[in-house]
Order: sequence, then C-alpha cells, then structure tokens
Amino acid sequence: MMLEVIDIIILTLMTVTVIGIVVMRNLLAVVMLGGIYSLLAASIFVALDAVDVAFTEAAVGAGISTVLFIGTLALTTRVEKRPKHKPLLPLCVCIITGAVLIYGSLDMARFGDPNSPANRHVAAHYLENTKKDTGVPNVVTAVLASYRGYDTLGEVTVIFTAGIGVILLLGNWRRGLKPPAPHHEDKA
Amino acid sequence: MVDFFGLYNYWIVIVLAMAGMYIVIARGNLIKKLVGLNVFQASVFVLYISFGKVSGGTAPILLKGVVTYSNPLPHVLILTAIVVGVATTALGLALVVRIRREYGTIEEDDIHSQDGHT
Amino acid sequence: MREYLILRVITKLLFPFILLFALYVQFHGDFGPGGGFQAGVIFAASFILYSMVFGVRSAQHVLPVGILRAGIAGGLLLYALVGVVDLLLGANYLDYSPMSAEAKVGQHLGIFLVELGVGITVASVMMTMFFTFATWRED
Amino acid sequence: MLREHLPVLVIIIPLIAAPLCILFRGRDQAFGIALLATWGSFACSAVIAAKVMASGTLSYELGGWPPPIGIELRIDALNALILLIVSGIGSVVAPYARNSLLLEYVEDRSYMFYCAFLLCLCGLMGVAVTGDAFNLFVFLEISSLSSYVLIALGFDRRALTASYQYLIMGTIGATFIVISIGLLYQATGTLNMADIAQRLPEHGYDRTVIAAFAFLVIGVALKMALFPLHQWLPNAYSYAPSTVSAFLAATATKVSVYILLRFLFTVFGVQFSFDILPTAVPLTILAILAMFIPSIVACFEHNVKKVLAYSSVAQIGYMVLGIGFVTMTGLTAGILHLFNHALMKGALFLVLGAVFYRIGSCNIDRMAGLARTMPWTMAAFVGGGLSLIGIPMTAGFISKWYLIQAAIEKGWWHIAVLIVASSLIAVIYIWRVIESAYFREPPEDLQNVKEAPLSLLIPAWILVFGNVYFGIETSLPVSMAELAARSLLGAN
Amino acid sequence: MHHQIYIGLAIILPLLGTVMIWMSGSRPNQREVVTVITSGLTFLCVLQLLPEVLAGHQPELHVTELLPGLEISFKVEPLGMLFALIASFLWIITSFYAIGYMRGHHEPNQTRFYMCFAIAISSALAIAFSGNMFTLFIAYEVLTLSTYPLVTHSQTDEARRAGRVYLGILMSTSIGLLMVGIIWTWAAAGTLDFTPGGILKGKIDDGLVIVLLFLYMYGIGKAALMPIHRWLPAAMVAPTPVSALLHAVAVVKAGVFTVLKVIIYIFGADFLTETGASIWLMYVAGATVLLASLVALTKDNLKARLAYSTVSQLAYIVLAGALATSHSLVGGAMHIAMHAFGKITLFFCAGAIMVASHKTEISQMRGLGWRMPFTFAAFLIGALSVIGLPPLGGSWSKWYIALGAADADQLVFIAVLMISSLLNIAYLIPVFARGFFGPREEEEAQMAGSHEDHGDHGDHGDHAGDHDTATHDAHDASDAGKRIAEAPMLCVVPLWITALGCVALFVYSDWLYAMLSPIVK
Repeated sequence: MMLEVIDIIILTLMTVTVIGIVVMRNLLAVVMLGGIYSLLAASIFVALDAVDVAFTEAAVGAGISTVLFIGTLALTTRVEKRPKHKPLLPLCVCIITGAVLIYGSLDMARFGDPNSPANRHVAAHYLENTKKDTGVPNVVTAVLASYRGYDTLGEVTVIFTAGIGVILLLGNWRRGLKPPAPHHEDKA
Repeated sequence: MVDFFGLYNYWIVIVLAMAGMYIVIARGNLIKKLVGLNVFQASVFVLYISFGKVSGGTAPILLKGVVTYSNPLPHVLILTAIVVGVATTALGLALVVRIRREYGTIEEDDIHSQDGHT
Repeated sequence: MREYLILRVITKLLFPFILLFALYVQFHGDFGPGGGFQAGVIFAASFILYSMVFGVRSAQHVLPVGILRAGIAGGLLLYALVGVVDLLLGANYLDYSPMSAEAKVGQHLGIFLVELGVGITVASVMMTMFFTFATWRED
Repeated sequence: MLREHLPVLVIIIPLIAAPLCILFRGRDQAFGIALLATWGSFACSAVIAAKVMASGTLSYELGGWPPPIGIELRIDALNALILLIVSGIGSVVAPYARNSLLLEYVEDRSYMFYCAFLLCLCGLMGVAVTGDAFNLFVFLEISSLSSYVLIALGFDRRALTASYQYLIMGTIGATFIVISIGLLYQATGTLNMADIAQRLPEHGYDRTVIAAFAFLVIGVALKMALFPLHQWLPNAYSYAPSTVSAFLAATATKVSVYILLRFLFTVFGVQFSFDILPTAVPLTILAILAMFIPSIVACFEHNVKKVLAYSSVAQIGYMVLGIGFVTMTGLTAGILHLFNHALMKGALFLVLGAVFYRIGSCNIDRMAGLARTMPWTMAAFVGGGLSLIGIPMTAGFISKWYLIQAAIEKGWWHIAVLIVASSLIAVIYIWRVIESAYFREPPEDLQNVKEAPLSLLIPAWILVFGNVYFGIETSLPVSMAELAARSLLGAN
Repeated sequence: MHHQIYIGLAIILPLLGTVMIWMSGSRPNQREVVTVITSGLTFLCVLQLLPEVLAGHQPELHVTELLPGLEISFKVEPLGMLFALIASFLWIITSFYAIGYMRGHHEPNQTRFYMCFAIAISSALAIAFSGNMFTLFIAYEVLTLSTYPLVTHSQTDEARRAGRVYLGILMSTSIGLLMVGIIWTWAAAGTLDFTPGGILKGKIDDGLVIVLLFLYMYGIGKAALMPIHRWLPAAMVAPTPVSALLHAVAVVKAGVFTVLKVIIYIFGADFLTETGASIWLMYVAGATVLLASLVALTKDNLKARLAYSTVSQLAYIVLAGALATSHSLVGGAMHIAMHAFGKITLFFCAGAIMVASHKTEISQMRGLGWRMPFTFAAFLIGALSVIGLPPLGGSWSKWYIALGAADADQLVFIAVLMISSLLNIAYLIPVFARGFFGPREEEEAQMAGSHEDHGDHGDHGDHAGDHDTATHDAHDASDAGKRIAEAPMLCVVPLWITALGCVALFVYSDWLYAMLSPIVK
C-alpha cells in the first residue's frame, strides 16, 4: 500500500504542476514548472522501479531541456500573450482522446499485476536469460544494448539528427542571409 | 477498491497527458506549445512504465536472492522515447529562435497576421 | 561573472567530481543503473555548468567546436561500426558474441563499446546544442 | 557472404555515410559520399526486391536474437516496393541537390544538408524494413526529425513556421503511435509485429485493442496528411527547398501509407480492422473528401508548388480509397498508386526546382510563356502533369485504371464516377499551368531566361521517363503490388 | 509479314516528320517541304495496305500489352482503311493549301502549327488502324491534346477561351464517360478487341446496355452529338486549314468513326437492334441533325455556319449507326468519305475567301464570286455534295442511310433526312448566291478605282501559277482593301482537287460499297 500512497501523492503534485503550466503566462515560470514536472515524473519512475528511466528523465527533462528552454527564453521573450479565441475545439479533441484512452484502459491488466501479458511473454525471457546470454546484471542495459541494440542505434541516430539539425538551423549562420538570386547562366 | 485503484493510476496519467496535449493545440505561444509537448510525452512515459510495474518487484538489476523484478522492457522503450523527446524539443526550440528572428514574435496569431500581408 | 566568487569556487570544486561521476555512470552502467546516455548527459551537464559560470568561450577553449563535431559523428560511427565488425566476423549485425572467444565476454565487450558510442555522441550533441543556443545572438 | 545481410545493409549504408559526411566536411566529399550511399542502398533494395519476388519473405534477426526476443527485419513484396521507391527517388534526387540553389543557401554547411538528407533516407527505409513495432517508431522519428530540418532550410521564412507546425503535428502523431504500440504491448506482451498479429486473436479484441487501433489510425493519418489532418502538408512542401519537396513528396507520405497498410492488414488483421470494426466506411468517406476538397483548393492557388502540394493530399485520398475497398484489386490499385504517385510528384517537383533555379519563383503568372525559354523543363512538366491527370500510356493511368476497376468490381458506380470526376479536377489545375506556360506571353523581365542546366534537367527527365515507361511496361510494379496485396489480404 | 511494317510506318512517319519539322523550324521552306514529303510518304504507306484489305485480309500489328487483355495493337479493316485513306490523302492536299494560307496570312508559330498537325494526323491514323478499344482511346486522347495547340494557335484571349471549351468538353467526356465505359466493357467482356458481331452479347444484361451505350456515345465527344457539340464551333477560331482537315475530317470523323466501330465491333449491330437500346440514340441524332441545321441558318460567319453544318452531318452518321442495319452502316461509313470531301472543299473556299478578301461574314460577300469565280464554283460543288444531289458523292451515302431507315422501318427518319437536305440548301446555297447574284455595291466602290488594271491583274493572278505573286497580290489586297483577286494558287488548286473528288466519289461509289460491305457481314 505504501507504493500506492507515494504514487498518489506524486500524481497529485503533478496535476497541480500541470494546472500551473496551463494557467501561468510567465514563460520562465512555465518552463520551470515543466522541469519540476519532469522531476516528479522521475520520482514516480523510481517508485515504479524504473531507476534508469528516472535517472534519464531527471537528467534530460529536468536538466538539459530546461537549460535549452531557458536559453531560448533568453533569445526570445518571457511573457505569453493572453490567448484570444475560446479554445473549444481543442478542448473537445482532448476530452475525446482522453475518453478513448480511458475506455481502452478498462480492459488493461490491473496496475502491478505480475501476470499481465506485458510482464510475461518477452519480458520474462529477458529476466531469465540475461545473465547467461550477456553476463550483464543490469537487465535494462542488456536489453538496451544487446537484445534491442538496433533500437538504441536508432536512438543515437535520432540524437545525432537533432544535433545536426540544431547546428544547421542556428550554428554560425550568417545573420540576415537572403535567399540567393535566381541563376541566369550556368555555373558548371 | 484495489481493483479500482488498479485503473485510477492510469486515469490520472491519462488526464495529465490530455492536459499536455491541450496546451499544445490550444495555446498560441510557440514555447508554451513545446512545454506542453514535453508534459504530454512525459505523461505517456509514466503510463508505459506503469504497464511494467510488478507489485512487490524491484528494479530489474539482477541480485542474489531477489525473485520478482519489474518489467525491464518498458524501461528500455521509454529510455529511447525520452531521447527522441529531447531531440524533438531541441529542434523545436531552434526553430522558435529562428522564427523569432524572422518574425520578431513567437505568437502564432501575430505570425499568421504577418504572413497574411506578405 | 567576477562577483560570484563562491559560485566559481564551488564550480571549480564540483567540476572534476561531476566528470568522475559521469565516467562512473558510463562504465558501471552494466552493473548498476545508468549507461551511456545518462553518462553523456551528466558529462555534458558538467561542462554546461562550467560554461555558465566561466562563460561559453572558456568552455569552448577546452572543447573546440571541431572536437565536438568529431564526437557527434564519432560516437554514432563507433556504434554502427561495432555492428559492421560483427558482420565481418560472420555474425548478424550487432551480434557481439563472436567478438571474443567466449560469447558472454563478446556480448559484454560489445555492450561496453556501444554504450561508449552512445555516451560520446550524447555528450557532444548536448554540449553542442547548449553552446549553439548560448552563442547565438540576435542583431 | 554479404548477400544474406542485405536487409540491414540497406539501412546502415546511409546510416554510416551520414556521420562520415560530418567527419570529412567539404562539399565535394560529402556529395560523393551521399551519392555512393544512396546508389548503394538503391542497388541493395533492387537485389532485395529480386530476392523477395523470387523466394518470398526475407527475415533478418538483428543481434542474432530470434524474434520476438530481438528485433527482426522483415521484408515482403510490399516492403520491397517501398524500399525501391524511397531509395530510387533518393538516388535521383541526391545528384539533383548539388546544383540546385539549396546548397548555395546553406553554403559551407552543405555537407550537413547531405547528412540530414541521408538520415531522412535512412529513417524512411528503416521504417520500411523493420518488423518490430517500436523500432518502426524510432526510425519514423529519425525521418521526421531530419525532414523538419530539411524543410526549415527553405528560402522563404514561412518555411520555418511550416516546419514548426509539421514538428508539432508530427510529434503528436508519433506520440499517438507510441501510445497505440504501448497498448498493444500491454495486451500481447510483445513488440514484434508478426508476433502481435499472432497473439491478438488469442488475447481477444477487447477495449484496449480497440483503443490501440483508434490511436494508431489517427496517428498515422496525421503523419500521412489524410484529409482533415493535412494542414501541415501544403505549407511544408511549398516552402521547403525544391530538392526536399521532391524527395519528401515522393517518399514521406508513402511510407506513412505503408505503416497504415502494415498495421491494418498484418498487425490487427483484416478481420478485426474491417469486419469487427467499421473502418472501411469512414476511410472511404475521408478518401473521397480528400480527392475533392484539396483538388478544388489547388485550382485557385497561384504558387504552383502549393498546387502540387494540395494535389498530393488529394492523391493520398486515392491510395486510401484503394485501401478502403479491402479487395484484391483495390489494394493493388492503392499500392500501385503509391509507386506511380512517387514517380509523378517527384518529377513535377524537380521540374519546379529547375524553374525556381532560373526565374526564382514558382508563381503561375511568372511562369507565363516559360515554354518558349525553357522548352525542355516545361516539356517535362507536361509529361509529369499528364501522368498526374492519368492520360493513357502514363503511370498515372494504370493506377486510375485499377482503382476504377476495383470500384466497378464492388459495383460502387458512384465511386467510379467520383474517381473520374476528381481526375478531371486534376486536368483543371494542371492545365492552368500548362496554358500559362505555353500560350501566354512571358513577363518582360523574363524575356530571355535560359534553359535550366542539365544537372537539374536530367534527374527530372529520368523520372518523367519513368512515368512513361511504367505506363507501358507495367509488369514490375503491377506484379509487386499484386503480390503485396495478396500477402496483405492473406495475412489474416 | 511486311504489311505490319506499313501499319507501323503510317503511324510513325508523321511523328518522324514532326521531329524534322521541329529541327528545321527556322527555315520555312525546308519545313514545308518536309511536311509535304511526309504527307506523301504516309499516304503511300496507307495505300500499300489497300490491296490487302480489298483482298479481304486484315493485317494486324501487336505492339505491347500493358495489362493482361489490355494491349496496344493495330488491325486494318475496311472501315479503318477508308478513314485512313481519306485522312492521309487529304493531308497532302491540306499541306499545300496550308502553305499558301499560312503564308498569305502571315501566321505566327508556324513550326508549332505544322508539328501539331503532323502529330494529329499520326494519331488519326492510329485511331483508324486501332485493333482494340484501348488503343483507340489512347490515340483519341493524343488527338485531343495535339489539336489543342492548333485551336489556341493565335494565343489571343478568345483563342485561349475557345481552347478551354475545346479541351474541357473533349477531355471531360472522354475521361469522365468514355473511359468508364471502356473499363466497364473490359470488366464485363474481359477483352476490348474489335471483333465482328461485338463482344458484349450476353456479357451484360439488356437493361444496362442503354447506360453503356450512353457512356460511349456521349463519351465520344468528337462525334459532337448535341448537347456536347459546343467545342466544334469553338474550334473555329483555329486557322482555316485546321478547321478544314481536322474539324471537318480528321477529328470529327475520328469521332463518328469511333461511334461506328463501337456499334459494329463492340456492341454488334444485331445485339443493339435486339435490345433496342439505340432507339433513344436515333432520336437524339435526328434532333441534332435538324437543330444544328437550324442554328447554321442563323449564323452569318461562314466558318461558324459550316461548323454547325458539320455538326448536323455528323449526326447523320451517328443516326446511321443507331439504325444499325446493314444499309445504314455502309451508308454511314460512306458518308464519312462523302462529307469529308464536300466539307473540306467548303472550308478551303472559306479560307481562300479569307486570304484573298479578309471577309469572314457571309453578308460581306456580295458579288465576291465575280472576283473569285473558281473558288465560288468549287464552293457550289462542295455545297451540292453536302446537300446530297447527284452527280455528287453525298447523294449515295444519304440514299443508303435512308434505305437503312426504311429497313429498320423508322420512316420518320427518312422525313428527317428530307427536311435536313432542304435546310442544307437553305443555308449553303445563299452563300454561293450572294457571291454571284447579290447586288455589287462594294465592287462598284472598287470599280471607281482602277477597273481594267484590276481586271487583267485578276487574269495574271489566275494564269501564272506562281504563288509568290499571288500571295503578294492577296497581301496587297489586304492592305489596300479594294483590289480583290482570286486566292493564291496554292489555295485554289487544292480546293478544286477536293471538289473533283466529290464527283469522283459519285462515280466510283460502287467500288466504295464493295470495299465497305464486309463490315456488316
């Protein structure tokens, strides 16, 4: 029951944070709340035994992305304008989407159920065989780098793409670059 | 009660996710959209991780004498997803900076009104 | 930045430990929580902290753009090439077993290498991103 | 010795080439690397296609872990066809990029452009070959992120906003797909698509699966710009650099359509997707709306790139319509159109690139009388345009033919009529351009424009030729499409 | 076998010609020589096939198969042979005429003109020889596309508008109706080959035959069945040689030719008559015959009047097809030839008048006949042939169609033929009449100038066959606007050849009948 209690407390905090994000218009505060939200998520991950994920979420969600956000704020502006039009349509969209998800959750295996299909089929295999397959005690690392190493290769590529993208979009870009004039004669 | 709780957990997370999505599509400020996007994704991650929770289990780091572990697979997936998430955020922010430079604003309405004339 | 003396001192003190911690996370990832990705982020974080306090320029003195770019590409390349090596060893892509006499050791080695690749790329990308955002000035 | 590794080679060639571009900076080295990589992966996919046609589905176990433990690459006729499209278009576009204005725009960072291009290629092909649901998401994100970057390189500042909008909608779509995969995982405990397909019936089609289905369809619809969710596409394609628009318009949406096919038919299974759930009806309705509304919008656009972009949305409608029939012919038609549309749109956008290169605009009035000054360019446009309209002896005609035939087989006369009606709208918006280019006087400042350089003309003409060739010698795409359709329908 | 080569050549040669015309674009003389030579060679190729067909063979040429049962193949049968002969022969005449006309008129973009012209002929021949509906459809579309630039030739707003109408109607009908019909046929019968007796019998239930027939008849927009005839008058903005060859012969005849092919080889005459699916078509065609003639009466612009006359004449052939009796079908087929010669003569005359006097409205032509006697005489011959009076070709075809109507005991249509003939007289003869008997005040105005000078000038122009002087004079006429001479030789000679053709067709009609009779066996 202990877990449930912690769980509920953190979830409640997260809810508060999100409400804060929605209503606040000072972007700096919003960004900070965003970081806090990640931290709370990280702590929930700990509660759910996902230490690696917690680690990462804390380092990235609360760390790097917050830093990047703040950097952007420094380059742009700090206050959000008051939204003009009544956001009815988005509200409906979200409510419907959420409704579908909740509808879907009705048949999910109950929280923490050890016999849910998710926790048996493949996962069980990992837990049993990691030791003899790879000799790496941290199953997450084993799965990440070996069983699903190809995924991780993709993940690294994603990061790589992002890096290249940021450089290409911002890095030592001559300011006020105008598109080149159309060519009236061949150049090679 | 316990049975209800089994889903309650999911539900809050779902609501949070939807709140995030709401920020993304309802708000006009480009940075706030991205924050919303992060909230949305983070909540989905929580949902994933809760799939993998095994009550009484511990973190999936093999130790002597421990029998029940939580499911490592969702953790792996979410690790990847987090990375993808931060990558997207970074690109989005870079775009925001450029947009701000070209348009002098990061509010969707102003941008539209400007392009309306240009 | 002159006035924040305490900040500077603390940073100077913390900096090596953070780096050390990063390396620990990197290479201990197979036994405890952590791995290339977390390590890379922490490594980057240390330099970000450094450049926040002592200015981006000085940080870039330590890590010039060229090295960072090389790191970005190198990490990914390392990862991908490990797979290629496996191919050449006659195994499937990313099947580390043949990289050593004993399959288990091979796996371990492979995991170590790819995690290293992940760490390098992640660290370099994170730092590059930060530096890019930090050095971009409107005019 | 490498033959059995082809499925993974096709991915890692561009994937390794991309960082190499960064290491050896310098425009020419990067160009060389990119060229080799794209052509290499094209060669691989050609061999793969041959192998698949000869000896059925290929399966490749990454890391030597048997699925579902490890990640599996699984290539049947459909995947092979998609591979061919993506790598083929890629290897036509890569040399084109060298001389288009784009590289001068990004100047010293042109090697990064090639890197991003290769990553996009790699991501798209990765989606096309993987047999693992989550891995599909990862590679989808590689392609998406790189395409955001590529689009944002456009000359017009609106490229930035377009890219941002695409980023937001694309990420929402991707997250939806992740949710759906998560629900599926939670229901079946596996991520391997074949395995999911196998375990779903045992697990039973409960509410979780239905929700997963809903999220997947919405997510993919966002990614492939199915009609009401298409807002990101027109701007993205019209303000992106021509090279990029050509590549993306010809490949990106196609891959998304592939994802839809794969999940509807293979993973969820025909029976669940279409018998248990009434998917066909909404799909067909959306498809028909997509065939008309964007086309009509296109008729009033003045930026020809935008015209083509809207027409792309309409063409997606055709493919979805083919899927909605859920018959052998219908699927064949849809898949055929996948292939043919890649050819025609690629050609048309490349032509516009050449136009832009010379007159710095794609406005229909600026293009007046262009046929006199740039005869070859405009002739290529006519070729692609006729194919888009669906004139006989062009690729476009073949897919229309199958589509109408599918409608008739089902006895849906109204649909058949609607198909031809919508292709008549295509006549209108294409002919506006042709009339302006051939039967109007050029603006005085464009009296003596020169013909586009060969480096731009040849790739465009290759694709135009492809349109004609595959309009006459249809055996290759048709046989592959039929094989794919059969395996999709037989998969339940 | 070697006849296949001629089939291929007949279709390829004009395309080769196109390329050569394009290459010699800057040198008018070379360009026109190429045109003439190409047309001549093409005609010879077509001629090579004639003996085969007369001997009852049907040479075939299979090119490629796009989809199973959907191939591009050619097959020469009498009907197509006839059409090919007419088209390729008249092309020669028209090329000469065109040279005179285009030069006399100082038209721009002549290279494009000749290129598209050649492509159009090639596709017309492809239509004539096509061995199945699909091949025909392709050629049909090519014909539409290649004639579009000819319609918009002058590139004025008016021309572009006309071009839109032209393309709009022809494209939308062909893609929107014809293609659906074809695909339906394919789905039902599994083949599209032209086979005697039709391919649909028993494949499709009688109720739907009407629908399918509708798809075909209105899908073939080139047959200009009302109410989709608007494109034909619109196309008259084109230079006269285009109106003459394409919109009196190649294009429109391609339309009715297709109609006959569909009725004979797709539906099968008997099948139609059994199901009675074509009754409605008879009435539509009959109505078109009369209405179009009535409209023609109201037109003062000569080319417009001729265009509407064409609409009504085409409806004859459709009517003949709808009657679907052996007589009517042969009659319809013959009418393709007869009307071709008659109408092209009339158009040539209209063009000649325009070149020589820059007059387009009939009301302006008072007394013009005295200045251009040859032209007007030829006009009379053409008119009489179109009206259908012996000793001119037109009489036979009308006669057979009437017979057909009698066989099908649809006597009402005999009446229709009668009335329309009267209407033809009413709208064609006045043109001639004005030319000679109308009051001559315009001319008096000119006589006030220099009469005798003008007189022997006219002689000079007539006798010396040197067309340069002739065009030169015609040009002067346009400038001065008072001295009107006979049109250039290059215009007059061709129109006389075609006029004589009308007579010849009357004399040799039995030969024509013999050649065509196999199509209804």
